[in-house]
Amino acid sequence: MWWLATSGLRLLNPLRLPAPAEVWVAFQQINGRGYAGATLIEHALHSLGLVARGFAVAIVTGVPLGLLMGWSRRAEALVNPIFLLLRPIPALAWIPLAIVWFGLGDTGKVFVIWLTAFVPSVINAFSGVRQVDTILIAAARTQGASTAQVLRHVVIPGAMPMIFTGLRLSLQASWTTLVAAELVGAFFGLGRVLNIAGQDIYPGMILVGMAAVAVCGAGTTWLLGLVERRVLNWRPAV
Amino acid sequence: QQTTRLNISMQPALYSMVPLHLATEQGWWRQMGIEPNFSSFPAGPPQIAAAAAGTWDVGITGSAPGVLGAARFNIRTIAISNDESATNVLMARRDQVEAIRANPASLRGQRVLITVNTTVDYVLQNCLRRWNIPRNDLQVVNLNQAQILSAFSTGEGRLAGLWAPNIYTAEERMNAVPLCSGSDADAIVPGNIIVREEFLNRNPDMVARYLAVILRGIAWMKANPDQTIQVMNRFYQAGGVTVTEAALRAEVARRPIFGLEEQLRLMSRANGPSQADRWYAGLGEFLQQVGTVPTAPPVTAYLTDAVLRRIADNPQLRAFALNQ
Amino acid sequence: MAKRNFLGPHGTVLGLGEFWLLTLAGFALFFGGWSLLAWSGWLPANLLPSPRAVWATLVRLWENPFAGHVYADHLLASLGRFLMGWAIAVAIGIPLGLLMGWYRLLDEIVTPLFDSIRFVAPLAWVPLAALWFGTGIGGPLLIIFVGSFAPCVISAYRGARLVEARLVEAAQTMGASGRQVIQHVLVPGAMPSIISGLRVSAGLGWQSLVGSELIVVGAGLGYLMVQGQGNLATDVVIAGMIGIGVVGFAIDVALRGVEAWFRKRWGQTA
Amino acid sequence: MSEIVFRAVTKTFRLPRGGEFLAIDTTDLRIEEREFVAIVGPSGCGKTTLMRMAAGLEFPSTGTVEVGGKPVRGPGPERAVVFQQFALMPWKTVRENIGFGLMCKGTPKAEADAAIGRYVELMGLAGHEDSFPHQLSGGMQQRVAIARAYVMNPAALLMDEPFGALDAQTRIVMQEELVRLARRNPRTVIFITHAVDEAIYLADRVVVMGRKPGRIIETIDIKPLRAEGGWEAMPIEEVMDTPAFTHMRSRIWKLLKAREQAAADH
Amino acid sequence: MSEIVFRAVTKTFRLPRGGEFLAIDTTDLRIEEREFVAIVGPSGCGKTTLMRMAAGLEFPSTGTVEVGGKPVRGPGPERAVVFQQFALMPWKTVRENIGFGLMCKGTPKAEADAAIGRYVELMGLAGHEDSFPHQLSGGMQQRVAIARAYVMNPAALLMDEPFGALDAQTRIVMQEELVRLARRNPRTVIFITHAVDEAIYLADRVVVMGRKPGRIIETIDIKPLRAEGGWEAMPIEEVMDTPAFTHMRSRIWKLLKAREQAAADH
Ligand SMILES: Nc1ncnc2c1ncn2[C@@H]1O[C@H](COP(=O)(O)OP(=O)(O)OP(=O)(O)O)[C@@H](O)[C@H]1O
Ligand SMILES: Nc1ncnc2c1ncn2[C@@H]1O[C@H](COP(=O)(O)OP(=O)(O)OP(=O)(O)O)[C@@H](O)[C@H]1O
Ligand SMILES: [Mg+2]
Ligand SMILES: [Mg+2]
Repeated sequence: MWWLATSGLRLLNPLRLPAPAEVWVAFQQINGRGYAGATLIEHALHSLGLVARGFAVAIVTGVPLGLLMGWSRRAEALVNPIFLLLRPIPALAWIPLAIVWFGLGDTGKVFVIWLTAFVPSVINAFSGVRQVDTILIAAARTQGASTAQVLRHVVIPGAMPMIFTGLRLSLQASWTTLVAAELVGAFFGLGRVLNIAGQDIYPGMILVGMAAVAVCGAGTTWLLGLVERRVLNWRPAV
Repeated sequence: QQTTRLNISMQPALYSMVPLHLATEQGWWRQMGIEPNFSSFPAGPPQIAAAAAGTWDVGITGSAPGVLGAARFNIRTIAISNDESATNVLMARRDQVEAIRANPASLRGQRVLITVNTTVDYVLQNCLRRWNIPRNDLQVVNLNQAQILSAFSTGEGRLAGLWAPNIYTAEERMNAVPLCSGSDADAIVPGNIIVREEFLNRNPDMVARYLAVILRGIAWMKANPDQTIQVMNRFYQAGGVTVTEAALRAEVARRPIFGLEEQLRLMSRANGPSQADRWYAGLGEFLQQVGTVPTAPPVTAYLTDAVLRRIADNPQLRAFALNQ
Repeated sequence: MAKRNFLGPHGTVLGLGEFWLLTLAGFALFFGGWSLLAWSGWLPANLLPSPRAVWATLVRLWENPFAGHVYADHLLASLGRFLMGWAIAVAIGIPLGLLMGWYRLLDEIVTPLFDSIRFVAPLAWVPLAALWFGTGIGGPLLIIFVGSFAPCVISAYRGARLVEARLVEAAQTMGASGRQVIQHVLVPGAMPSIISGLRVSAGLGWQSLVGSELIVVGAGLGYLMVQGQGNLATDVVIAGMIGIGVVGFAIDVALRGVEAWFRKRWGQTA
Repeated sequence: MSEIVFRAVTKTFRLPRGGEFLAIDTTDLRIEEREFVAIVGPSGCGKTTLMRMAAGLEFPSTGTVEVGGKPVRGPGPERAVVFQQFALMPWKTVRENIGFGLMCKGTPKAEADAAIGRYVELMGLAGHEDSFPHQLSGGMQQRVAIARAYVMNPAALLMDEPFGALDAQTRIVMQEELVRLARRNPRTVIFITHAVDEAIYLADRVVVMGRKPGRIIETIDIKPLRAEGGWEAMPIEEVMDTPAFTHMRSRIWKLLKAREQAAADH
Repeated sequence: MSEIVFRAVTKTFRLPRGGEFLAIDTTDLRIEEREFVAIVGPSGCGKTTLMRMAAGLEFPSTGTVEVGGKPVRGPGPERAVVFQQFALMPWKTVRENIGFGLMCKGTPKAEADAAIGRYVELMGLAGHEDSFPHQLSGGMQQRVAIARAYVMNPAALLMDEPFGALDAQTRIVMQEELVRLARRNPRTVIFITHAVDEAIYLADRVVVMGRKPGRIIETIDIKPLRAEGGWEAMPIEEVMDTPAFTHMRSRIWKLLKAREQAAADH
């Protein structure tokens, strides 16, 4: 259909939506000669590294904060308003500050990715805790469990499915923030490819970049799914 | 007088755009029967891309987007807005500049902050050629102009590639000084007055009146330097750019603008390629080399003095353009 | 007798007084920390202006035009653009999601496409948006649309799929046609999910705004910030961020009100 | 003409992970017009599946299901279903829930309103017409579900553990109400329940099913017993004290228990 | 020493939207050591609330609850609770679920394993030690929940409709198992149920509660009846056929129904 609309019937101006052949040319160009300073694989690997780091930091910070807010209504009251206020601010808006605070190294990029990936981790860990069936907590208590034991054996495993939902969203957020993050003076990366292709108004290359991001995103999500299945092996298969 | 709507694209707070603002203040558009409808872009690439969607018919832009537009979207350049070579500059920190001048090789391995594939990147290329440093020996960091200012102010990068008015911000607030500009390195960077080819073919008269308005602005600016500073001040303010009067004066001093006669001379192909042809050829070669365009379009395909000549041949338009 | 809470948050109900006290304490901590950082001089003022400086800037921007407009006009420009793009996403996304929930085939065609595209940033669409729709209004709309479309579809789809099969069957045994099932069962059944999807989508759409304002210039909070950055005016940048944060928060609060209304009406508490 | 006839019916489910599961083995069952048949049996023996085939929500793998002499091709308003958890639409008021089927049928508003009003009255729901389901007690919700079925004036009524979600006390009240209603408006009824008491008290005939594979293991006529004992005139708790009743209950329970004990240990 | 004593207990809930709700009006109840008391009553009469106060999960608004002479200050392993929905941790295997309380207590592994093994055997769960709850039938899950309570060797057992979620057939099996277990290991037991049959069959004493406000309306001694009838030696369905049993059931049902009829129409 795409081919028909662009090349076959010329319904759409190929300058505006590139024909498949042009995308193929762009693909070959970036694979062979390279584009924006490296080949597609190199860009992708670099982006993977960035996303992995931002995502990891988001997990390590977001999930515990969400658990804490979920467990303690006081912590929730304390943190929630600020969280709600900062949450709507897009990654792009943080870039000026990220540059002045962290410079042009990878730290700034990880920071920007972390900012957006952080949010779903917190929210889902939070509601995961709130969705743990009270009766399980009560049951553990009546068996003599301490607060630490309740957290470790009931609350955290009970919240785990929601936490994983959050992680999936976090991972997605990491990828969608990549383009913004790599505005912070990247040397490599799919975000850089997209930025430069945008600057060069090179629609074929933009589509190649988008496809590469989509493939990486789907791939990492699949990996996360493997981990999830291992961790949540107690759940009936759906 | 009956006026016709004209969609004009521009970027805010640039010297090359001042005639547009001036014409509005002076009511010249109406005199030429034009009702201007401005759309304003933060940078050249979206401006050019929007042409494909038919957002605008005529406009003013930088030379890199001008060539890019020629290569991809049949954008014609009908005149030169100014010569910005002196305001596309590699800037260094004051305390480092002498050392770099003395030994450019010390730049090897250092970071340079630049907006890649633009005019200032072209300047960088020519400067490096003069210093005999291969580009790969530097870490070239791609940022937009605002980001370069932020980053450079926090100590990032050895050099910053900027164009006006950002260079003044860098000079005044970051203690930066020009190291190598386009005029130093023979990287001549004109600004383009542009039109969509299709629109030009359909409305040659309208385009001529548009250009006449701009040329009148240029003539007026040449004749009234002090008032020009005030106009610029108002224009830049509206665009959200605050620079000192000294910087405004520097703009006027460093950026030659060309009246009708000068334009005709620059573009004359009477004796082989014109002066402007040579300027654009160099830039086109650069853009091809960095991969922005697969092959540089021949200058003759997009640079045309037809509209200029049309004005020159029409006494009424000519008088108007010369601000007489 | 000592009454202890053994059930974590489920057993605790904060008094209103305590709730607000803690909320205020949270704000105080945040702004206090910020002030302290700014005041200590550890970060220079052009990197981190103090809250007071930002407040002064906000007041100044409120009264004096910056980048062509006063603050409120920037804010309204952004909001208007957002509302239009979001409305389109909702108007297309929700029906599509519902249909996907009902027609298997459509589901199988659309879902894989969706599953890959959702990783692509709205920002990456900026050049294509300019190319396809220019900048008038279409370009920005596309970007906001791209940002907020997916959650609309997914929430309507999930909602429709999660409507209890019994309700669909009950309607069928009472003689309801396909159209009647969608209208009377799927739409209201999916409503809670749709509304929470609207919250997410409004959030993401609003976040795409700054990206969209990279193509159209003239007015808008994103534009304000870009220009502020160009002047090295971090206070202006933060003032823009505050506007974005506050409006985003307000949108969310409004939608939560709608959500609560539906829940209350249909008795779906929790 | 609304007798329900299962003819050599089997039902096999394809399992999500591959493989097949025989839910109902060759089954013949004929429910006469206006007969009230209760089905009891252990969990998973296929009671619901059987009823769903009569409702047209499921189709037999082999054999045929006929209602009123015609094969069942899908759900329809002449066979009303009462589901276990009421299945009321939470977003519709009592009146709208009861009137939904009439609306689908295109009944004129005045006529529909009259019918709805009649059943609201009959089921003791007056004053709650504009309440939403969540504002009603479980018993009242169940009465709405039954009114919704009756208002369609269906030839057959299919009820899947309609009282399963009610507490014992409410349940007794509902059972008696159902008996009253069924007596006033006799219908062909399939009534599924776990509670043996309920089956004996309500039905003309009790079908006992067993599992692995699901099938009918015995059919017991209650009608004669009821007529003999004069149960119709007695409140339920007295009926349950009669020796005929308790004896019947023991008999059915023994049937079920023998099989269940084996199954529970598997 | 594990008698449970409610002394002039009332319980008022603060409602989320303001206002208060009197769930239990002044109530006195003494459950002797090793006595098996069943509580029946309509939904919402405060049965669960009463039990939760004994468990230490809720506290009386006025009055005191004492177990073994000491006021209850919180939940503890000496008062094991069996919840209606089993409340097994879905992420722990059968073995881990049963052993959870022992682990919390810090019982040495070898000793814990031995105890778990004993109850796995006793409850007929052998071979399922490493299954997750969702892989078990409802009856098996319930047996895990009971094993989990018994393994703690608690002085008191508090059960909130433990068989409510089971189908009738499984329920009978479980009731008999519970009787067997209770006989072997007598405990102080509070047993909440909706099923009057179950209460009479299992308990030494039946407490009948009423609602609005929740309170005890009658306490009925069953123990003499059981001894007299020699029920202990009979299977449940035969016990239920004895006139003493059916008479007792009618009596309790009438008590409940009179109140329920009024309540259902409100
Ligand atoms: N869609 C299906 N796919 C696969 N197996 C099914 C499906 N529906 C029902 N079954 C199986 O068929 C058997 C009979 O199910 P059915 O729901 O009819 O039992 P039931 O007698 O109504 O049980 P209960 O008393 O628990 O409601 C069960 O073993 C069930 O697991
Ligand atoms: N946390 C609470 N807040 C407010 N009201 C409550 C709370 N817990 C219980 N109630 C109310 O107290 C009353 C008694 O509740 P309880 O759960 O003890 O009843 P029950 O007899 O166990 O009913 P059921 O048989 O339905 O389980 C009910 O009306 C209930 O709504
Ligand atoms: Mg069933
Ligand atoms: Mg209860």
